Amino acid sequence: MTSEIILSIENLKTYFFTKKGIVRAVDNISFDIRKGEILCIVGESGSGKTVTALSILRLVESPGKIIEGKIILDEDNLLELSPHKMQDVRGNKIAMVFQDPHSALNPIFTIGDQVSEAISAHKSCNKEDASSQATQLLELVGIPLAKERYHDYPHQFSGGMKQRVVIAMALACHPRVLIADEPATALDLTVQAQILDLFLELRARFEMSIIYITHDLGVVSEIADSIVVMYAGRIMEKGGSRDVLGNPVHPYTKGLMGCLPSEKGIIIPIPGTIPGLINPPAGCIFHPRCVNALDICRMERPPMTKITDEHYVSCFLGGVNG
Amino acid sequence: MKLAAYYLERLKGNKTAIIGLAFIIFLVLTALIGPFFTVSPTQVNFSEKNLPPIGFSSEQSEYSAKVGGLVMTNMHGTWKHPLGTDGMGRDLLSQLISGARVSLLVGLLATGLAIVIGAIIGVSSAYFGGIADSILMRFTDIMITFPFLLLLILIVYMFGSSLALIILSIGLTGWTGTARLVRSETLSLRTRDFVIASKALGASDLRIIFYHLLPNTISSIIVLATLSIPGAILAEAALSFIGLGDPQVASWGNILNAGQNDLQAAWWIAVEPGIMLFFTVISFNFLGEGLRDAFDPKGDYN
Amino acid sequence: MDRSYLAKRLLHALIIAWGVMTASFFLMRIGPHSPADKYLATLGAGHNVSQVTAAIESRYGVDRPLYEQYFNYINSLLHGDWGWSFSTSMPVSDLIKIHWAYSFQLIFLSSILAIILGISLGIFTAARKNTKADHIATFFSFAGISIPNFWLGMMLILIFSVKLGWFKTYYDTGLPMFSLSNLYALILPVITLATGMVAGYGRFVRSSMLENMNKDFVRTARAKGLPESVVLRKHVFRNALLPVVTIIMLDMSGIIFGGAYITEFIFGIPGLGWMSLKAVFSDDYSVVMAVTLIGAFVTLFFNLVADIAYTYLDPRIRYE
Amino acid sequence: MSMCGKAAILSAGIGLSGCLERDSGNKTKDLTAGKLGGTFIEGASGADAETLNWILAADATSLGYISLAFDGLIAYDNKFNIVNRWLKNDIKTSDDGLSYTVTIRDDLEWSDGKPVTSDDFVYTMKNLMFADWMAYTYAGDWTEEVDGKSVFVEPVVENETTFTIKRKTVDPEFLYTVTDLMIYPKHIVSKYEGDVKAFTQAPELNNLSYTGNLGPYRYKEWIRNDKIVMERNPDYYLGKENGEPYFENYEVKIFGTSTARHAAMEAGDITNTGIDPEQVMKFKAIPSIKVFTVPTTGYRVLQYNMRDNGWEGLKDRKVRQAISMSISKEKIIQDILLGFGEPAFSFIPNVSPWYSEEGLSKIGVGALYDKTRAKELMKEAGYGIEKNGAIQVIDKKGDKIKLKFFTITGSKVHESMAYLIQKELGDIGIEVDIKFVPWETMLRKYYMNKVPGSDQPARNNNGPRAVSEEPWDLMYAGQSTDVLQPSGTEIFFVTDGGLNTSGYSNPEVDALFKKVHSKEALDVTARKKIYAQLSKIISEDQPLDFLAYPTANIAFKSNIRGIDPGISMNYNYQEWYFG
Repeated sequence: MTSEIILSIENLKTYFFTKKGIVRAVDNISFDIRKGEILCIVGESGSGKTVTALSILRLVESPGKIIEGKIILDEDNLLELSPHKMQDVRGNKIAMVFQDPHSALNPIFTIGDQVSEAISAHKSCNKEDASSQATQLLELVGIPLAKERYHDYPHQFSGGMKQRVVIAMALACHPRVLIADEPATALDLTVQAQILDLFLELRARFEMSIIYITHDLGVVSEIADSIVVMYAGRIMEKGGSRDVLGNPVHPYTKGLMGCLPSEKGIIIPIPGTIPGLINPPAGCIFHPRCVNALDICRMERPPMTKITDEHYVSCFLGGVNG
Repeated sequence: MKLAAYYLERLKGNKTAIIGLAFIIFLVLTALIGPFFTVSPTQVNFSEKNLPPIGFSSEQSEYSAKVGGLVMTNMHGTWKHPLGTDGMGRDLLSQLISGARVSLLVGLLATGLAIVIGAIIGVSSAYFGGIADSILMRFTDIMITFPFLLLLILIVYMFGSSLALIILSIGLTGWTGTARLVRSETLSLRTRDFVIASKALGASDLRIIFYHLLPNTISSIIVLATLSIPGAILAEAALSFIGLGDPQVASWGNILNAGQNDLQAAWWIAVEPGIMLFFTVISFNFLGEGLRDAFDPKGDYN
Repeated sequence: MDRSYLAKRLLHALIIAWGVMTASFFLMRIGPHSPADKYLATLGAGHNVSQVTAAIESRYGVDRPLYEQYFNYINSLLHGDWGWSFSTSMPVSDLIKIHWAYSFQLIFLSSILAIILGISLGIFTAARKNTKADHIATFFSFAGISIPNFWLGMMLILIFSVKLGWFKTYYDTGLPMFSLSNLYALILPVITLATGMVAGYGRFVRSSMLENMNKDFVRTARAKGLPESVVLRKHVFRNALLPVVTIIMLDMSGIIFGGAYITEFIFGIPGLGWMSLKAVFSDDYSVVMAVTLIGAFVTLFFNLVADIAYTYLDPRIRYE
Repeated sequence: MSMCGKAAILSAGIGLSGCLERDSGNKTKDLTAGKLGGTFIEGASGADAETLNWILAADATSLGYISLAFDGLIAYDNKFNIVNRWLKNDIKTSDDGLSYTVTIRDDLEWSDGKPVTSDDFVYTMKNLMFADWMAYTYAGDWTEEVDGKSVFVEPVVENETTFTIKRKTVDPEFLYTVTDLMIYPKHIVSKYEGDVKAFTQAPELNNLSYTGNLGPYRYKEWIRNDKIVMERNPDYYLGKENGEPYFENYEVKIFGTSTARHAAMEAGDITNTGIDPEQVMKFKAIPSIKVFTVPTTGYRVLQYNMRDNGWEGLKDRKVRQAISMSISKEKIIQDILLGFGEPAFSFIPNVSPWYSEEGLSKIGVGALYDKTRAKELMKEAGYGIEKNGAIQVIDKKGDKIKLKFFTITGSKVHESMAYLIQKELGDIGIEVDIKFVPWETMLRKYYMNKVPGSDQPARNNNGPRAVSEEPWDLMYAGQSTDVLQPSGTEIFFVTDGGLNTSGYSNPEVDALFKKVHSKEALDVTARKKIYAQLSKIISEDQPLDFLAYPTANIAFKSNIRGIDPGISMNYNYQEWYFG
C-alpha cells in the first residue's frame, strides 16, 4: 500500500517542564501516515503514545510543551499555524477519539448537543441542519433509535454506546485523519470487538487515515497497516504491519510480542520498568532492560536504521537477530 | 516520622505556606517572650494619652492647669511607645502582644476542643452507623443550621464574658465540620481490609477507632484544624468587637472595640490590632492551604 | 426529583427547624437573666423586689413553668403568632416586617456583587492559571478571605468617611429604598460584606474550574475544534458551576448570620441582625427566637434550593 | 415628669437623652412667620427606648421620647423655677402639708377631642399606678407609712379640672412626686384594666395615638434602634398664640458609635449631640457649630463595701477617709474629664438649691488630698506600722492590703477611673485588683444581697447582715440625684434604703432623712439646714467617696435660635427654630 502521505511527523519533541526537571515525554520522533491506512502506535503505558497524539492536535497542556519538530498536514506545518487556524484543523481535518468514553463526554449536555456542536464548530449551518446531521452520524456509528436518543444524556448510555457517540463526534466533519487513543481499552471484550469493527468499517467507507494507539498487540495484528513501536518517548521500530509483526527487529518489540500469550500459553514479560524520563539513561534508552545490550548501547543513542524501505529500527543490533 | 519529614519537604516547596509558618512562629515567640520586654498592658499614664505611632503626629486636646482649660498639642510618636498609646496612655505594643497570647490561646484551644469533639462524634457516627449515626448526624445538622454567631453571642451573653467560656463556646459550637469530615473519611475506611481484618481478629471497637480509623484521617484533620484556627480567632475577635469580650484581657477584639469610638482622635488604636488579626489569619490560611497541597497525593505535579 | 423525595427533605427540614427552635428556647431560658432585670436598678426603697419581679415576669408570660412556656410558644407559632417583643414594645412579626428589608438589601446587593465578581475572578484566574495575574489574584483572594470584615468596615469608615468624607459614617434610613442615594449609601457596607464572599467564591470557582479543565471531556471539546472561549464557557464553566451553586447556597446562611450581623453593627443598619443582637442584650426572648428560627428556615430553604438547583443543573441526578 | 430625675444608678455612659426636660413656658410674643420649618435631629448614643407606654418604661430614653408628645404638669427652667405646663395654677399644698390640690388647664384635649379631666388623673393613679396587676415600678413613691403599714396616698376628684391628693403623713418633698404625675385617657385605657398583657400590647398606648394637644410633637415613625420621628403638633395647646413648635419634625437618631455620632454632627447631618471632652476643641473651632458646657445632675462615686464580705477595714470611718484622702479629685477632673467637671463632696449637686458648703469635709482636694495624712489615718485605725520613719500600710495580719475593685465594662471613663484609683491607692501601699463586669453581673452578683444561708429573695438591701453573692471592696459607679428633691437619694444612705448596697448605717443619718420627710421640713430654711447637716455628716463619714460632678458638652448647629443654655436647657425647646 503506497498511497500518498497525508500527515507527516518530523523530529517531534514534546517535553514537560516540571518542578523536578524536564520530562522528555516525546523525544525526537518521526513517522508518516498515508491516506486510508491504519497506523498503530504501540507501547507500554507511559511510552509517550498519548502525548504524541495530543501533540499532533496541539493539545498538550502546561507544563507540557512542543519543543521542536514539524507536523505536516497538506503541506502546512501545524505547529506554525495560528491558534485560530489550528482550531479549524481540530475536529475538522484531524479528529480524535479518547480512551475513556465515560469521561470523554460532558455529563451535563445531551449527546445530540455534543455531536452537533462538533459540526457547527466548523460548518456554518443552522441548528436544525446540525442536529439532523448529528442524528445521521449517530445512526452511522450504530446508535439504535438515534433520533429518540438524541436528547439523552451520556449517563443514560452504556460504555460501548458512549464510545460510539464519541466516534460520531470525531466523524462530524469527515476528518482526513482520525486519532483513536486506546478507544476500546476501557470497554469490555465483546464491545471492544464491535468498536474495532466500526473503525474498520469507517475506514473503508470514508477513506480516512486512522492513527490507532494501543498497547494491545492483538488488536494491532488485527487492524494495523503500519506500526510505530514507542518506548519512553522514542520510536524503537516502525514499519509495515507485516514487517514489524512478522520480523520484529528491536529487542523491545520482541519483548512486547513475548508479552502476547504465545501458542504455548506462556507469557514472557520484559524485565524491569520504563525508566524515569527526567534523567533518562544515556545511550539507548532501552538498554537497562535489554538482555542484549552492548557497551555502545550505554553510550550512544542508536540512529534509526533502515531495514527495508518500509521498516526502520532504532537499535545498534539492527538487522542482527538476537 | 519519615512521613512527617516527607511532608515537610513538600511543604518547603510552597513559598506562601512557609511565610505563613514563619509568621506564626514569630507570633508565638512574641507572645511567649514579648511580655518580658514590654511594660504592662494595663499600665496607664494620663500624660501620654493617644500618642501616635513612631513616624506619625497627631493633634490632641489636653487639659492644661496653666490655662485652666483645654489646649491643643501636636503629639509625635516616641520610641518609648513605638506603636503609640490608647486613650489612657496604655502602651499599644504591649497590648498587642497580650492580644497575640489571647488570640493564639483561643485559636489553639478552641480548635483543639472542636476537633476532639468533632472527631469523636464523626468517628462514632460512622463506625456504629444505624440509629446512632442518624441521631448524631441530625444533631450535627441542627448545630450547622443554628446561626453560628448568634449562638455564640447567646451563650457568652448568658453565661458571662470570661476567656475560658469564650474558648469553650467556640469549641462547643465549631465541631460540625470536623464531625462531617471524619465521618465521611471513616465511612470509606470502615470497609477497608485492614479494619475488617482487625475486626475479625477480635479487636474492640475502641481499639479499631483509635488505632485504625482516627490515625488514618489525621492528615485531613490537621489541614482542617489549621484552617479552622483563623475562624476561632476571628470568632473571639468578633465577640470582643461587639462588646462581649473578656474585659480582663487585652485581646485584639477588645482593643478594636475601644478603637471604634476613637477613630477620629486616634485612628491607630483601631488600625493596629486589625493588622495583627489580618496577618495572623492569612498566615494560618496560607499554612493550611500549603498543608492541604502537601498532603494531597495528586499534588506532585507542578 | 420526585415528590416523595421532596416530602422527605421537607420533613427533615422541619425536624431540624424544630431542633433549632427547641435548643434556642431552652438556651435562652436556662441563663440567669430575666426581662425584669432592667427594672432592678430602679427599684428603690420600699419595694418588694421579688414581688415586682414576679409581676413583670407575669406581664411577659415568663413566670410559667418552662415546659408550659415551651408548649405555649409552639402553639402560638403554629397560629402564626411570633410573640411580643418587650424590648421594643411591638409584635415580633411587625418588627420583622419593618426591619427585614434593611438586611435584605444589604445581603442581596452583596450576594449579587459577590457572585458576579467572584465567578468572574474565578474564571479569569483559572484561565490564566500560574501566570502573574493569577498569582496576584490568588494573593488578593487570600487577603479577602482573611481580612476580618468588622475591621475592614471600620477601615473603610476611617478612610472614606472620616478622612475623605465621601460617605456618611452611618447608614441613613431616611433614604428612599429604591434610590441612587440609597445605593450610594450602601457602597461601604456592601464592600464590607462582599469582600470575603468575592474572595471565597473566586477561589472556589478557580479550583472548581481547574478541576474540570483537567477532565477528559474538555480535551474532547478542544479536539472537536471548539474555540477556547466556548470550551471554557460551556464545557468547563457549566460543570464547575455545579459545586459552586451548592457552596453559594450553603454559604448564604453563614453570610446572613455572620458577616451581615457585623456589617449592620458597624454601619448602624437596623436590619434583623442588629435587632437580634440588641434583643439578646435585652433578654428579649421572642425576638431572638424568631430571628434564630428565620435563620434556620433561610438556611434550610437555601439547602433545598441548592438541592433543586443541583438537580436542575446535573442531568445525572435529574434522571435518577 | 422627670421620673428619671429621681435617684438612680446610671447604668453606663450617658448620652444626652431623656433626662433633660423638654418643655416650654416662655411668653415672648414673636410671630410664627419665618420660624416654621426644618427637622431638628438629636444625635443619641446607646440603647433605644423600650416603650412609649410610659407606665411600663424603665429607661430614661423611653421617657424622653414620650415627653416630646406629652408635656407633663410642669417644667423647670435652668434655675429650677417651676414653669407651669398642664397646670393652670401652682399646686396648692395645704397648711398641714397633708393635701395637694392640682388644677389643670381646661383646654387640654385627647386626640379624639375629649377633654383631659381630673378624673383621668385620678383614674390613672388609682386604677393603674396603684393597682397590683400593673406592678408599676415607681408605685413606692406614692406610698406612705401609716401605723407600720405601707399605704397609697388618696387622690380625689374635686371638679372637672381639679383634684386633690390626700396624705396621712407629712412629706414636704412629696410635692416633687406630684409634679411628675403622668396620665392616661380613662376612656381608652379602661378597657384594658386588669389585663396586663392586653395593656402592654395595646396599640394606642404603644404609639401614643391619644396624646391630642398635650405636647409639641406627635408620634410619626419609630424605626427601632435607629430613629424616632415626631411631627409638629399643630394643635399644641401652647402654640395657640405663636404657633409653637417651629420644627416640622423632631427626630432622635441613634448612633452605634460615638465616632459616627461626632462625624454626623461635624458634617451637619444632625442638629445637636453631646460631645466627648477630647473633641470639644475641634467642635468649638467649627463656625457652623456652637458648643455649650452645662452642668448635669449626675455624680461619680467610689463605693466602699461595709458589709461582712468586704474588707473589714472599710467599716472603719478613718480607713474610708484615708482612702478618699488619697484620691485626687483634681486629677480625676483634669486627666479623665479633661476639666469638664467639678469636685464632688456631697450627694447634693452644687447646682441644687439645697446645696450647702457649710461644714462640708472637702476630702480629696487641697489640704485634704494628702497621702501622708492618709497613711497616718490608716495607722491610727490599726492598719499601719512605722518603719524607718515611714508608715507602711498593712492589714491586721501584717500583710499587704489587697482590695477588690469592680466597675462595669465597656466605658472608657469607668476604666480610666479604675486605673487612676488603683494608682492613687498604690501610692499609700494598698493594692487594688480591678475587675470589669457587665452591668447585669454587677447587679446580680455584687449589688443584690441576702443573709447567707437564708431563703430570702435577693434584693439590693436585705439588711445589715446580708452580703452579695460575690465579695467586693470598692466599686466605681455613676449616680444621679433629683436636684430639687435630694432626699430621694436616701435609698443609698439610710440603713434600710432600697439601694444601700454597701451596708452603710448611721442612725443620725437615718433620723435626719426622716426629718426631711416630716412636718418640720415644710419650712424651706429648716429643710436646707437639715440637708446641710446631712451633707456634713456624710462627707465626714465617707460611706462613699464623691468623686466629681461631670459637666456635659452639648453641640448645636449655630443657626438654632432660642436656646437658653443651662442644666435644663431643653425647657423651652418648642420655641427653638432655625435662624
